[in-house]
Amino acid sequence: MTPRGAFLYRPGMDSVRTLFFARYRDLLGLGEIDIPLAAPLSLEQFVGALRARGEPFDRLPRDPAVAVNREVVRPGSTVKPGDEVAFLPPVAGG
Amino acid sequence: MTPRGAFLYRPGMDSVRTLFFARYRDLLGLGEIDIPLAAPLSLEQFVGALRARGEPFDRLPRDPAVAVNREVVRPGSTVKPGDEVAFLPPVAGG
Amino acid sequence: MDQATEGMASMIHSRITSSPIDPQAVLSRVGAASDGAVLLFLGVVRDHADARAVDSLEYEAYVEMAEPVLRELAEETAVRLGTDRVAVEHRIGSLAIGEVSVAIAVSSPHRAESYEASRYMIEEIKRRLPIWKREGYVDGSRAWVAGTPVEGP
Amino acid sequence: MDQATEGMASMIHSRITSSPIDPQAVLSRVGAASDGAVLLFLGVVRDHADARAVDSLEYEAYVEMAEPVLRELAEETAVRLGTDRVAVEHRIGSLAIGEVSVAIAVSSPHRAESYEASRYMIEEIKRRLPIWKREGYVDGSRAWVAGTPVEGP
Repeated sequence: MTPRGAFLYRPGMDSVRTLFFARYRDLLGLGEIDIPLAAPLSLEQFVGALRARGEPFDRLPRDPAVAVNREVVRPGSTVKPGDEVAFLPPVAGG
Repeated sequence: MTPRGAFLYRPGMDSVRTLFFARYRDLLGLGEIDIPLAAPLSLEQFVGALRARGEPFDRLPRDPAVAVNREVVRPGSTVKPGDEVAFLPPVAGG
Repeated sequence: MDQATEGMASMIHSRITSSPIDPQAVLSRVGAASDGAVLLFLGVVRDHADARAVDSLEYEAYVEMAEPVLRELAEETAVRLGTDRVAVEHRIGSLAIGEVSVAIAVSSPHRAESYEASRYMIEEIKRRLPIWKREGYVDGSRAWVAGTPVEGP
Repeated sequence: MDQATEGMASMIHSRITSSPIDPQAVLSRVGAASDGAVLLFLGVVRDHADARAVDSLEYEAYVEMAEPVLRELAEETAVRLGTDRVAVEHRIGSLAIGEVSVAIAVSSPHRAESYEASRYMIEEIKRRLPIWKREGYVDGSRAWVAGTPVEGP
């Protein structure tokens, strides 16, 4: 499968477009923020750094479901400058 | 369950309305015949007597699926004067 | 039939018809404010049977029996579904490729019951409904479809 | 995407939409002369969730991700179905009781594949599609539906 968000990678970018949906957006009072990032981090490091900013980000769960570039990723995945990271509460489509 | 063909019983009738469908109708070259019947018979006796009439009735299988008064019946059922008996080839609805 | 059964049966629809089936009309017979799932199954005349090219199909029914049997199947389906939102129509007579031979619509609060009940209905139709099918082949010949021995309730 | 995949994908339709879904239009996207079975599933807004009376529903999507995920699910469904006759639409935005939130139409030569593939699609939508649902209750309050942790392919 071709990574569907490959086109999102913008070389030279120094931040990560970070999205919060539904319950998380309500929890944080914000739907989107650009997080400065100079070098790749593991997903866990990225989430940890975000939560370490304190209110309201420390309201996020420690181990949330996350999509990187519009693909659900596993623990240990990498977040790079230019990526799009989305925090996904439990889904309820259908 | 109320026997759905109960209303078919016509006291005083001395025959059985006998129906042949699809392959059986083609096999016999006839779709319906009244068979004289003075007293109740078992289903097996009724089928045997019908086949014993010879051509074309002996082309029917010895142990066909049969509905009496529009209900599929089991071996050992009774056929009475006034009943409607239908010979049912394997079905293919849907 | 007692009162409760009569009430339960109020929305159930079943019909053997020699006119074309309108799937939208069958579908619109089901659904209720408490239903989250609706399922419509259509059986359609195919252009092939096994390896032979078919160009027409003829359905014959023992109508006087098929009508009450179809009604019975619809009522059994309603019990499994847990609602009375069941509508079924079976076509008889000559059908062309692509025409609908059977339409089954059901609806229920949750989807599992709709899938299960819809499948039950079509399987039971094939086991119990006194209907026969003759295929017409492109070479001009025709033959009764083998079918399965009819079963009671 | 190679040629074979492109050909296979030709009839597959998937869409996230904020306009009302037309079930008849979704249904009419499937069907072929070789198909004997057509199945249409509709998810509909119910007036109750568990024991609470609901009077409206709001679906939110991560649209840029939901569109390719829904397409992926439709392609997986086509593989299971054995045909490319798959059409799916998922509504987003505010919906009233009785409105269609999701429509799934499939068709195949035999019915077993249609039932199996249709059920697969709706179950996978609930597992993998990044869509969230907020219920509005008759008392004026509202709440996000609990949902299930999202999964990848």
